[in-house]
Amino acid sequence: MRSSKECRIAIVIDHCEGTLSHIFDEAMVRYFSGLPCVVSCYQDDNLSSPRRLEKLVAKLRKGKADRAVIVGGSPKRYEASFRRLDLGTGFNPYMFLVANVREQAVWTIPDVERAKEKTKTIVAKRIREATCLSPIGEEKFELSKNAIVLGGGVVGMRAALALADANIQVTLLSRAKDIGGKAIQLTHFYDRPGEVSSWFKDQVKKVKKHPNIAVKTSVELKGLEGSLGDYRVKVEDPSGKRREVEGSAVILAMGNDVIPNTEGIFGHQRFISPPQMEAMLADGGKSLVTDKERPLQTVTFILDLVNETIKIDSANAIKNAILLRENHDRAVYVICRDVKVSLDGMEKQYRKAREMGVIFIKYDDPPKFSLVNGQINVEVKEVSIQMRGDDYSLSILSDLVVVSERFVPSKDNQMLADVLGIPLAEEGFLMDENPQFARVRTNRRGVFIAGGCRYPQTLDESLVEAEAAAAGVTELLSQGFFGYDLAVAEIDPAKCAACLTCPRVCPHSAIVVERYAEGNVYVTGGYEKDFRWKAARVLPMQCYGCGICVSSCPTKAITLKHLTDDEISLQVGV
Amino acid sequence: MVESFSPRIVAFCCDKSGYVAADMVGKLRLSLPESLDIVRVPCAGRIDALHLLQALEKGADGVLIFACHEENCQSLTGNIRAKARMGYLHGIMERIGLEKERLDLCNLATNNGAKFAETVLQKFDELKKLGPSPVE
Amino acid sequence: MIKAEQKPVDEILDFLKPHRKILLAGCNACVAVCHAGGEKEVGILSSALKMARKKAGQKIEILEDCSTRQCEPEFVQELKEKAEEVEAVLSIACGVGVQTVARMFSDIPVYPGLNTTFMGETDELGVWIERCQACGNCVLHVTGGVCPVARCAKQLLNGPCGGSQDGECEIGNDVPCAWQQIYDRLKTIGQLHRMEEIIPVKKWGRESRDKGPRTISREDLKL
Amino acid sequence: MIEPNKAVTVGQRPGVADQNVLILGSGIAGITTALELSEMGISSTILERRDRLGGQAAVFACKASEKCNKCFACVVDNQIQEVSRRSGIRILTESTLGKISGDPGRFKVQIQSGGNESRLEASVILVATGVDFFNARQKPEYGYGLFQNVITAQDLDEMLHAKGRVLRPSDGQVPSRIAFFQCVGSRDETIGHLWCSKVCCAYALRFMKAIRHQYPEIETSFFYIDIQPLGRSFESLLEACRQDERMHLIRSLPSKVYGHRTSTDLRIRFIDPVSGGITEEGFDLIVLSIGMTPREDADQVADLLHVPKNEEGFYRSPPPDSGIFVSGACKGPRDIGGSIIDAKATAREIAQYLGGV
Amino acid sequence: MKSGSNLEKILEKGLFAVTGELGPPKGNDIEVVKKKAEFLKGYVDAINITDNQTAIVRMSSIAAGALLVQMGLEPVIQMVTRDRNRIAMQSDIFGATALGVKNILCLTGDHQSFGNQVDSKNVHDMDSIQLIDCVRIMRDGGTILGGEEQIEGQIKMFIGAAANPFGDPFEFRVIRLAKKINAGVDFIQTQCIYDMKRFKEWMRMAGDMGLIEKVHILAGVTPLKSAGMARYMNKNVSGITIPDEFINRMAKAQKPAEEGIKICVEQIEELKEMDGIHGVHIMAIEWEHKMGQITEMAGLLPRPAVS
Repeated sequence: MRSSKECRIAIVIDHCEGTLSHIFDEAMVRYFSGLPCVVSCYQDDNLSSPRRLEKLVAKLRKGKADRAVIVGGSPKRYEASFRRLDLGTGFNPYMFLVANVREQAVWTIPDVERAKEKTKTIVAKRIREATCLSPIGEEKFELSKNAIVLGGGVVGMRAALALADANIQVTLLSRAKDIGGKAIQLTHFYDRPGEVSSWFKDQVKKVKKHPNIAVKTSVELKGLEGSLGDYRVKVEDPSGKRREVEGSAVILAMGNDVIPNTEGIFGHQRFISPPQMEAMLADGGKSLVTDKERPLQTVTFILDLVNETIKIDSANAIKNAILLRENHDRAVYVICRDVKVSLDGMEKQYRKAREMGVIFIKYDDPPKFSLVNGQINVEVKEVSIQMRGDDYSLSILSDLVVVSERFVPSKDNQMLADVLGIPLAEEGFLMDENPQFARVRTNRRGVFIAGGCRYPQTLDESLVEAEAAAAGVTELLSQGFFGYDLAVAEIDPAKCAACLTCPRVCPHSAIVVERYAEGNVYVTGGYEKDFRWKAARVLPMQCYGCGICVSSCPTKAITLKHLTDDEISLQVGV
Repeated sequence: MVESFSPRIVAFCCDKSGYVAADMVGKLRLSLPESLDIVRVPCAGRIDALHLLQALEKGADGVLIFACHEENCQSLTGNIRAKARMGYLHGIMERIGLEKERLDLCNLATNNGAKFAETVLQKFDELKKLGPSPVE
Repeated sequence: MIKAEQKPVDEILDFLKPHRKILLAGCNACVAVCHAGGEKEVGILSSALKMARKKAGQKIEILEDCSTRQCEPEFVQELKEKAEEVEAVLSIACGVGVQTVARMFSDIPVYPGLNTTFMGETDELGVWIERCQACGNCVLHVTGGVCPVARCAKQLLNGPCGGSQDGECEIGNDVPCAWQQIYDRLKTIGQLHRMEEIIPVKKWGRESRDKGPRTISREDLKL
Repeated sequence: MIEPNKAVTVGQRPGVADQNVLILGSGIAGITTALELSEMGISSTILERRDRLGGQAAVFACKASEKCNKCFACVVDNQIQEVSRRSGIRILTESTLGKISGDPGRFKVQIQSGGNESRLEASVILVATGVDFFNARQKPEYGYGLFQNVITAQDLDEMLHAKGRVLRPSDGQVPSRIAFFQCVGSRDETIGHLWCSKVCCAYALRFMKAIRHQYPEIETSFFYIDIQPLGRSFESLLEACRQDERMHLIRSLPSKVYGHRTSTDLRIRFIDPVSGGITEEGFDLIVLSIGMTPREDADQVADLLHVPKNEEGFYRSPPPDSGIFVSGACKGPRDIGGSIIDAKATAREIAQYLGGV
Repeated sequence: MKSGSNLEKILEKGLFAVTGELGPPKGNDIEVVKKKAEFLKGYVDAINITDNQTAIVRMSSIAAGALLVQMGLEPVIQMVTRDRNRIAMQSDIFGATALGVKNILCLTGDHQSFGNQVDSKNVHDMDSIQLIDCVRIMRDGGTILGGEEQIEGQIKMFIGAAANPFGDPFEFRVIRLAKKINAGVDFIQTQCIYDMKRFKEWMRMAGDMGLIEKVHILAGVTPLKSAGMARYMNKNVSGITIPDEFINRMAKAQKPAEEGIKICVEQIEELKEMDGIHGVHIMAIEWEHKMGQITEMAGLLPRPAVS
């Protein structure tokens, strides 16, 4: 804490449209001006309006102050605008504090006199705290307009197209031999007429034809490192040659895998998976016959045995049930725990299916299956027509039973989570659904996720996520540079014991420990610029300024520039 | 005289939830005890065990940490770390004869203004019964 | 790294009872890495001690300092003028630090704040596991990189004993059987023959603690 | 969710500076689009009918129990504060849209705000007018408006948001038995609402979990047709509700509510799946999980801006070169998270349409 | 002849040996030793005397052994490497042989945390295999460890060791037996057997490695007193797994004690037929009075007198 002689504080009083005028009478203003190191005191009616801020800037530039304490409402009201003011060389716009007397004194303490007392204590504390403010600069670095999209499925393709249209150079990496992913098995949209495959082919054509997109297929993901503006993906193509792909930002769209349910009776050839049903429908139902050409008359869809809270199987089951009734006149049963109608237009589809004779059966205890001379006997207790206690159950002799596959995270998720420091949810999908990240953002700046690798969803929902992720990347790269303020953590190499606590606790993987940190730029404690010392280093552009590393560091080697430990201790001092 | 004793509470408020809820208490014009000191930190994970003890040492009768709800933290683990540090300090406080109730944590979100005021008032009464801090 | 754990604060208060002014000296090396004695812990312990004493009615004044490494006389020397002002020193470095301070400031009592426990490896942040007993004559080449002296409850050289079951030592509480790990390691690196030969009786008296306190001296360095 | 510590110096970008996007509605979709556009250096003007920002979701209460239950209500709160601080976004409250002339890219818009009129030029108009909640009075058999202790989910939200407590409107006491009726105004042929509002099962279960956490002794019942999942965290939420012995998930909808104005023992009759017969139960608070319906003034805005509508009356995306865009719940019921990512996608389309990206 | 002990003579003659076990008192009451010895007299060829079993402080094994020698019985003293360093162990061996003890069982010993001296420091200066090697050097080489100094006198010891076929890693257990044989062990007493299938597998593997001819293997058995004891041993005693079949039989039996003895006798019958088993070691700790009944029912009597 520098000696208080050097700092010259300007008090700026905001009457917040007159609501605080009764507090800021002459006695109060005289008290403020009398506080230590206060050199000037300005009053204003409404500091949140840009016009009045210009007037204040003029006064401050003429004044002798090098820091300010704003007395008024919540810091949220002033911070964004005040930090962008140009207050001349002697006055760094970050060197100000806000005494929130409105929310913490005037509005919460009815009695005016005691509210005034409280205002005085709050301002006095801020003055004490202001002595240890330090200037914070802003930095900018060029961002090349290129991005990497991992995963060549529908989501990856849509994201690549969206980025390419915003003239960002995209490298689309896909593990499969050709782009397209699993959605190619879909034959019909469930709510819009028209074949999926035609829409699908034109998507693939657009991606392959687009000048801004470089497609690399059948590549195995080996590693991913770097930070915003400098992400490097290591891939290995079939010949074993390793290559590195550069990009300023990354979109993870590796989709999810499926595990068919084939043990026990489910291995029987009369049990098929939803994609097989799509394929059967795609060739006009020619294969809907047994080997002895007898038509497979009754088809039963079994839902909610696995992936109970994922809507994909339910939507496809209802769509295929309608097609089976409409074009192939088969008897169709749908057995599920809850019919999932929370998709656009699905309620109407559900009613249409029932009108066409599809029988929906809802269960609480899962159905049992047995083989009865070549047919599958499905025994299930319908919830609405019998009491839970009854022991008899409906039995449906079906020729074909469609059982849904289990949706599991793709195998790259674990590796990426370890490499990037992105948390996995319990089932292993990327990023728990934390509202602060609004589904597409991750805790690593510049890395976005969309589609099945986050959570398996229907085609439309995944495509919107793809576009939202593309929007995130476009935002970052649209300005051509990334500007950030240095309200971040900084590590003093002399005190760092390289104990690796900070890179482990940092939620944004913004701290690296290099063997010999070439070119570590350290400005604290008078150490010269270039420092060869094995220590941890904070990447300023990745740091969110949360300060977890500062409070975890055992040797107090890290300071948080905009809220040092001394500032907190002074705030605590009553 | 216990009536005139109004316990001094230091509230460390996470800027993403606690502090905004404190502002909301003002907007709702709910009253808060005068002896409440609000300290603004960027994240509950920023609060060092040292600061919590310093607050108690400098005569605060009670210390409250207002952190985001779990799984709703911008820094992923900020609130969980604050809770873990509080547990560690409870161990030390017990050994030096300080009641555990003098250090507490409350999870809330930006729009939990009512909960903020209720928690502070509840702690205020609890500390009134507990009496001034023995470290006085 | 040397790993240590803080003594319960009430025990520390017991042996600090007679003193009104002390120096609390931390160390920013090994004990900082295991979050027991670094500068942060100095602040926490100091605050806790002051509060306890204030509560008990006998205020205590604590000077705080944290040396880079308390096993180096030069760094301990930096504590000199503070040590002269105080009645006692509470050192929360490892056992070595406490004794260096005791040797250099021989006229005042020096108390340990930590229990130095072992030399260990970091399992995860906040969890450290014993790995080495400093027996002076390493057998790791014979046991595939897993030390029976430090990690087997009976320090056997021809394990495992009869009590090893499902990879766990007979003493339970999730202690893995070192010799099961040695067996697995040797099997994977194809050196199982090392476990078939009898390892002769260890020469404890030659290099390990049993021959008495040891010193290492390098002729090329000490002039 | 605008990333903190990012450069707040978002200057206007050359070539796009004079482009201005007019956003109708300051719900979560409108605000998010405005913020995303400002990140890309495009300024916008938000037109809001009410005197406050945030639309329907602004008064949603936080539904956390021992951990966050992902209702996104706090995110709306953050976005509202962020948008009022961000320069480059002009906000006109208590104002409505007058006449519109000009062609795509050069719209001239006339705005009435509180009596006086103003004119505005906009290159793009974004319709983010959101939805209305179903007026539960249209289902008289549930007695909303008749019995004080029958409230809608919106009332419960406002009560929790303002007071942080659940109280019976009739006597202000904490209830002991609460019932949640699902699909009120959704999936209902009698009033022609043949759609599922997607969010009601999720918010009702979150309410129950939050209330059970705050008042451990309250009994709660959940009357539903089919439980509709929403988002990934729904699986653990549903699992927790099924295991909670004081939460009864009953797969049938009650026919009628019997009681008098201030009765704290409202009787309902329903077919109980366990016993199979008609059973009657008493509750002292009944919450109607009301669904979403298109805004009543949806038709005027649609005709004014030639926005096409689907059968249910929600908007469909207009042709891409029309200079008119639609985003958020006005396109169909969706949750706050859904509106946010839809708004991000629309913001990117607008930026691309303006060609300045 | 290695030590000329009765046990050695019987085994060398290829007769089926029977050894018992006696737990010395937790004090110096000689009568306890005498009473237990009387129960075993005539039913066994040699009597094991435990050495602070499960780390519980008891009379020293050598002292009790000497008492047995006075009574004309043949002790097998046990020595755990947990409690003594190499100096104490070698001097104790001098003493034991001087007092007429001719058989020794070299054991590692249970961890002190099982016993009533939990805070004690364990020694483990040597482990069981190194102890076998040491006794062999003293007997055949006539010198103490380190090889130079000649022993004043002759060390006549019949060396034994334990083996636990039920410990992990299972494949290694036979290799460990081989190591003990290379170290110079003469006879092996196994851990008490309940999982017969796994024991047979162990014996087969030992046979494949040609170990059966190189050492006398005595199979260990312990009669179960009650279902509770069975469950306790299964869970807490290290290295013992009792199949559910036995636990259920004990639980169903009206008189569990009788059932326990019946099971033990069945096991002994089965062990007698197995080739490579040169005897049985009956550990009836605190049930010494049943030895007569067990050996009688198993047809092991009368014990042969060999000169």
